[in-house]
Amino acid sequence: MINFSYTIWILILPFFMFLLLGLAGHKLFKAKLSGLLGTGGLGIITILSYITAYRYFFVTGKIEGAFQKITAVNITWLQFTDKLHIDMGVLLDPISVMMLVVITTVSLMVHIYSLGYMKGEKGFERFFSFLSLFSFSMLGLVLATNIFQMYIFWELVGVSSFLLIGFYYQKPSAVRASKKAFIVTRFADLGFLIGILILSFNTKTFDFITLTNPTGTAILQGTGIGFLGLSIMTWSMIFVFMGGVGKSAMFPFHIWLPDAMEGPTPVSALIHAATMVVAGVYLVARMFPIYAISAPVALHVVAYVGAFSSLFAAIIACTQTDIKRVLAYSTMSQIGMMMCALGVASYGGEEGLGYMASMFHLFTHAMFKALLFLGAGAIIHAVHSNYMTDMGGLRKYLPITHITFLIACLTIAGIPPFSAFFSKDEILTAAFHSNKILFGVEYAVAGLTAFYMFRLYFNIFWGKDTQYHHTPHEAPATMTIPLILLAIASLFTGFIPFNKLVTSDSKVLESGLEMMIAIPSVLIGLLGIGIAYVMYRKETSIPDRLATTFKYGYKWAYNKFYIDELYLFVTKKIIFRYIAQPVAWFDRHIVDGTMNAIATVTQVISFRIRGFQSGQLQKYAFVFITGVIMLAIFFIYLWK
Amino acid sequence: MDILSLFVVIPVLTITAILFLKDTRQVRLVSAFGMGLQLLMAALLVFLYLTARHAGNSDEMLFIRDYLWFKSLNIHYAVGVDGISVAMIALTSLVVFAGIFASWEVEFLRKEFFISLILLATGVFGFFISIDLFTMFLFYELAVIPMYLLIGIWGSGPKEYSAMKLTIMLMGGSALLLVGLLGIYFNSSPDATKLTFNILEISKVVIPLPAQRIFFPLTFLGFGVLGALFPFHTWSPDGHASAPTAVSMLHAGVLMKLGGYGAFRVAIFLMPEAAHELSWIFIILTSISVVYGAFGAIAQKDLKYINAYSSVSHCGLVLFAVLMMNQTAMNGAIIQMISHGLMTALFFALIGMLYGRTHTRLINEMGGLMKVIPFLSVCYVIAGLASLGLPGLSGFVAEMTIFVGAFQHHELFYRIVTIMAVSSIVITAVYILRVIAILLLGPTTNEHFEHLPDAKWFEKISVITLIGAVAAIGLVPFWLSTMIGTSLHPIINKILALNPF
Amino acid sequence: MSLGTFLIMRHELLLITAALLVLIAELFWNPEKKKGISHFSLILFGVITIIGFLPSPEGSIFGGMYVSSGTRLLMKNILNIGTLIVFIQSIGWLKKEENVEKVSEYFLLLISTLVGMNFMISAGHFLIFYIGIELAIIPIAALAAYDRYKNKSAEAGIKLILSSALSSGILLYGISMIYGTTGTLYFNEVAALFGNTNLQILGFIFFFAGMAFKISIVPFHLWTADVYEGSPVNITSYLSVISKGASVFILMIILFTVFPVIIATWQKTIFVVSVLTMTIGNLFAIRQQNLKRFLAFSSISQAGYILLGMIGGNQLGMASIIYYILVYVFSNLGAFGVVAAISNAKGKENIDDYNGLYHTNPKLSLVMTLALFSLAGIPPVAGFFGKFFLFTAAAQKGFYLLVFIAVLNTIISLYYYLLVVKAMFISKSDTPIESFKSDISTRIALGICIAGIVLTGFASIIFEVIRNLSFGV
Amino acid sequence: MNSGIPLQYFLILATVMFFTGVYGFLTRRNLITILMSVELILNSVNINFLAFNRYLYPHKLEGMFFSVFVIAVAASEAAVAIAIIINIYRRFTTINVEDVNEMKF
Repeated sequence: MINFSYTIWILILPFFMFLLLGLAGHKLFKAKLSGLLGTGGLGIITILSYITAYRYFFVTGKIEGAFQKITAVNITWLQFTDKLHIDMGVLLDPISVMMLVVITTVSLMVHIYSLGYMKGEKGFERFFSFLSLFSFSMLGLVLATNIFQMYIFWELVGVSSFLLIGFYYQKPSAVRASKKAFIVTRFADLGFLIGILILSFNTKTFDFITLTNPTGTAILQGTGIGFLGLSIMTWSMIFVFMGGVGKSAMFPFHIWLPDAMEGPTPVSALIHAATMVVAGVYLVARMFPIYAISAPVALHVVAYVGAFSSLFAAIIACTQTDIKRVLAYSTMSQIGMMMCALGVASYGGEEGLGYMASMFHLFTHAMFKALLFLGAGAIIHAVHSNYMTDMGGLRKYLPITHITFLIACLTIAGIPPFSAFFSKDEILTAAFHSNKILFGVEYAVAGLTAFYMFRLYFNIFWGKDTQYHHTPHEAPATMTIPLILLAIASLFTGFIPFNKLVTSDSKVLESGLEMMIAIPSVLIGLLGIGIAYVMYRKETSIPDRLATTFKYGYKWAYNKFYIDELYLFVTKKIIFRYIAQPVAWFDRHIVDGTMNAIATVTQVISFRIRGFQSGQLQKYAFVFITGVIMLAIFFIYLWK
Repeated sequence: MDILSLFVVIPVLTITAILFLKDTRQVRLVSAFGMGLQLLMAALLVFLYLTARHAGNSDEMLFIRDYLWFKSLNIHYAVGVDGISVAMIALTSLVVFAGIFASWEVEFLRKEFFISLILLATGVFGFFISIDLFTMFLFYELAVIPMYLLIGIWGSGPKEYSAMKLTIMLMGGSALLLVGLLGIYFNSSPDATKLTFNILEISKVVIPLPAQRIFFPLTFLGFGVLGALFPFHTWSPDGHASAPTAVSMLHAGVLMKLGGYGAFRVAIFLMPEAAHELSWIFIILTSISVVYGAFGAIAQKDLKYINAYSSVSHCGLVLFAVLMMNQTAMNGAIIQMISHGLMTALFFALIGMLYGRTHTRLINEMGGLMKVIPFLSVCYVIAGLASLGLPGLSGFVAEMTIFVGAFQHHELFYRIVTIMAVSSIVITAVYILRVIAILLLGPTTNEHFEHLPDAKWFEKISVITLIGAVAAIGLVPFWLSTMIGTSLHPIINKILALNPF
Repeated sequence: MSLGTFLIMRHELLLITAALLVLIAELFWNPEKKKGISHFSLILFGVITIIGFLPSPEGSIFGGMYVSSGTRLLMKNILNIGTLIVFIQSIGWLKKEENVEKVSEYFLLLISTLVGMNFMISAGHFLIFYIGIELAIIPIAALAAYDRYKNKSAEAGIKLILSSALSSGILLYGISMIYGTTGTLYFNEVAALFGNTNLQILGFIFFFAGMAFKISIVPFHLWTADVYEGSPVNITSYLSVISKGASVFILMIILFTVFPVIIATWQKTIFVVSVLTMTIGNLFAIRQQNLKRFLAFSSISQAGYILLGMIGGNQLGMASIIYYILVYVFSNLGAFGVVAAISNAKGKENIDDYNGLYHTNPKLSLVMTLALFSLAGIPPVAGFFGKFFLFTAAAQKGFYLLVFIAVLNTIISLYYYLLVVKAMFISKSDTPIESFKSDISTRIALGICIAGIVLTGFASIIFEVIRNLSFGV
Repeated sequence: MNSGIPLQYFLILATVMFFTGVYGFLTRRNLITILMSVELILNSVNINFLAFNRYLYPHKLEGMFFSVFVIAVAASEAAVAIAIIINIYRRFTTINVEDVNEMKF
């Protein structure tokens, strides 16, 4: 058994970088140095992660044919009761180690990329300090040994996301977006927290290993007690999933994600494409035994929410013109697929294919989506616009970006041999064997994905020849190197044998390509590309005509089905106007009014009774005599 | 002279020293020195306490000193501390210390200001070290009265009205309290031979249930008024809004904690049966406080009002947790008191500093301050994040302990109410972010704000002290939680013994 | 019965001697020397006060008509202290042009009333009690009308004398019924023979009403405000503190020793009137502008609180009342002392006039604040302890509701006391009372008051001594 | 009984006198008359004392003595009162009680 306790440094180092750069960054170092410090720090962490991954997967992780859950470090951080305590620690198992690799890789790429992208921006060191904070939180999240630690880091990634979206804090739209992101996810986290509370009440533990032990007792707690027809465990898992829905931008909590694109593009790549948004998927995967064994209904919820979101987002993505927003919806759609895959899986054996597929797709998605965003960043960097209407024919100016972007597009479209072909294929297979409706949805999504991605691609790199104020030029090496590296990753990660590494019960899962599924999925991908080619390769009027033909459908999709407006209506009109303001009014006028009224009444009485003190001696005497008589009557006849 | 009495003696000596100063410029130095000494004393106390506990001293209270005062009524001047009081004392000394620096620039009647401020602190310290109900009550009232002058003289806005309202309502609370305390006193001995005010002694007897049913609500409400229990919280927004910076800090940060501490130490500890029986009523009130305060804060425009309502919500949580009557929730309640004390003091300090620069407290008149005064703005953001319960800062630790604890309650009703209370964290996020977004972020709206100076050295001392404490609790809550937790054992054991759940 | 037994009456004898000496001085001293008459009286009285504290024999003479005991001596001493403070406070006022002629009258009359009060307190028989009470009140009526050239003063005098005559009549009527039903006027014999018949209760109520008038308990209080406002400030303070204190003492003694049989009845009576007294007194006080009138109503509500100590009929109650009166002497005289100082120096008596007083006369304001806080029962000053003990005494007998009402009333009273504090500290004024230096006697008097206000509370020994002496009537 | 007139008669007389006095006190406007009403009250008390003493407790003279003192005190009271009334007349130029109300409320 190798001692993994050094993994704690994976957490400590970025936190230290955050403090160093955040507190002293602008004083001690020049901007460039702090960037290098941040990147260097992350580089060390990346190396550590790779070493860990290697040692875990290939040296010691496996015992009796199954990967073990290894608690590398565990320190009690806060004690609630004898059994309930929050620990801070590092839990190594296949998914956390895989996530470790994903996060550090993408994060390192983004760090390097940012050195170029953010050059000269005010608050350079602040940016890197926030990035370190994010890395810290995200790593903490995936390495969490218990659900409460996960919740803590869950909140922390939320806040680092908030800080990074609002990085350009003088830009009102960025401020709005960051606020929105935080509050929406916070609302979802409320569900998460409630879920944790219910779960811990029933199982009396936070610890993942105890909780998710498929043969343990914790997993069986609360499965019998019913509320509205569902068991308590189901409810708690639905609540927990609510947190995942928020963080992973699933319907109906997806509204923050497109707006979050206000943040700097590397941030979008890192947080809102590759890592943080898949936390929801990771959460479900982490709790998967419970979902699968004790709360299958909740797992169905996961599947349907995922499937619906993926379709919903894909449709919207087809109509958007802001390239980052298209990518954002694409992210949402892909994550929906992962969720769906998790939802159709069950614990162990062949039925666990969905779980593996989901994790596989998570992995590949991180690579190609980061690539897409970074590529988009390079484009925006060159064109100074987010809108594809301002672009066209950029392949001549940005050759490296063009190639890497194309690779990414092919990957996401599921064209072999690119990585997503394999992972998406597994997802479709899993869905096919479990639920035909979901399979249909995902199949359609695959086609739509290919369509909108190539719509994007053709619009940017081909299409009309736009005249630019400044001739766009290729990005510096700090930006292109990550692009190339990620492109390579997109190309080859598909060949990683995930079925041997990451499975629902940590045992090897025999699976291969099912041609029954693979061929149609490639075909629909090609179909999507073809349609996009026809419509957007050259400037044509087809899109406009289509838009007018499906006028209402297009309008609804373009306006994102008015979900934003619905939220606005609920928050501004209902909550603010019909709850908060009335509460404030009630407080001022009724509650406070009562207190003031007591004072006023006292004053009024005081004024009214002043007549007794008339200054007339005889009236005084009259009161005196009356008082005596009243007392006499009272005590002799009434109350003796 | 025992160490605990020093906590009362040092402020009194400081006041005396200030009284004899001729030069008003030295006043604040003397105050800062006195309160700095107090802070050191608090640190020393924490150290001594932990050492004593470590050495295996398992008495309920440590450093007990008992002087007979009024023999015929068996009134003692009795002091003693357990982990909870030690924590509260540490909190108080921190906030007072920060408060002195936050009011560095008070010009008008400076001497009187610092005297009143320290007098207020004296009352609070005295309250926390007392284990005799009489002295406790004495110090409680002593703490309330300087508020009137502090708000009335150095306040702003409708200060006279606010000061009067605050004083009268708090005294109203103490009226209820007094009756409750007398009731406890006359039931403190089964055969009425050895009546006592001593908390430890009373806790050993069982007050008859009929008496508890009368005196528990009185005592709890009495302290509840100070803890801003709905619907007796309305002194808080007005009072805070009108009070000068340091007073808001002390008041929200420390004085309101007297309510929670008292409710816990007196009402529930001494009358657990009635507490158990009647807690549902107050649970409803407190959960209304929690949610209602948060909603109230959303609609406000004045920074201090926002914070005042937020205090209503957070302090409601304290009482809420105390009423859950289990180890974890009570532990959370105490941490919440400390955490909220620090956070809200920080908030008020910052608001005061912002007000000193912009001369407005209305959020829609400000904007984009982050660019102009980054230090203060960042501190404000930190305070906000602490307030909305961000992990790593104290608010999270407190709230989570409360929620987890409250949710362990065996009755479904309490768990459902807990979920209601939990929902406040979202509302909190809404109003905090709303303020941060409007106030600090975005473009600078007013050209007068372009050249505002950032924090001065004394302001930095004040703010950094508090932030340091907030972060320390947030990052390493274990020692605090354990210190409080072990002190809770005897209390919980008493409750458990009497109410077999 | 030797002459020595008369020494039991030491307080009264000394006071009578003093009165005579003042009279002789007035008669025989030449005009030049007469200027020293106030100092002469003051020193004389100071000596008497000190002698009062010397150990004294206890017992009764005149067949039990006159009783002396530790408690009663203590009461007399408290009254002596209060009177001494009043005397010191009035030195400056007596030097005024219009008063120079009447200095000896002032002392003579006040000492006479004090003699009356002492007799009243030492009474073991209704006759002594009656003579004492009349001796205590009639000269005050004359003093109330002391300012011959002021309408208000004359009005105060006539209101006091006529009201008190009526109340005496009713009191006597009550006594006559008691006499008629028991056949005796000795306290101890009445106590033994008292039953619970309607006539006796009627007699008791008449008696109680007569006493309630002296203590100004609602609804027998209406004279109070007018008389307090009209009289010279020093007389008002004497009236509100010493006279009221003495009446409280004797009412308490009589209730506890003469009427224990009908304790249920008088507890109910006191319950009702104390609630009325506190509430009405407070409600009137809220609106007052004239400080003397303000303090008059405040003293009415104070009487209501004092009744709380009586209601239990217990030893603690007696101790707390005596203690409270002591505290009240210092607090109220402190407040009146400031009012008198300002009234005499600047002729201003309204709360509005006090606006911004702290900025011009900080020391006076502080004294006033402390005195008011003591009256309101705010720690750490003595009033807090006094009130606490009173409430404890009532609570001991289970009168929690009454205690609750009383505490609520203290909040109202705190409100109006704070109004004065507000005027002094917070309100701004265009024409504040100018800074002035009050004379030495005022300062000494106020110093004594402050010392009393601060120390009486903390020094538990005082309360313990009182407690040990109580019930030794 | 040693007299033909029963005790009750005296008591009734005293009561009537008492209430006459009270009535006079409440209704008469002249200060002197009011003073006289007070005397009526006091004298009714005297009658009570004397009658009780004579009829019920003839062997002790407490009632007698009491009434003597009441008379004496009443006289001094009247003296002071009249002195003040004279002063009132000087200041207000009237002795109508209703006009003597500078202070109220």
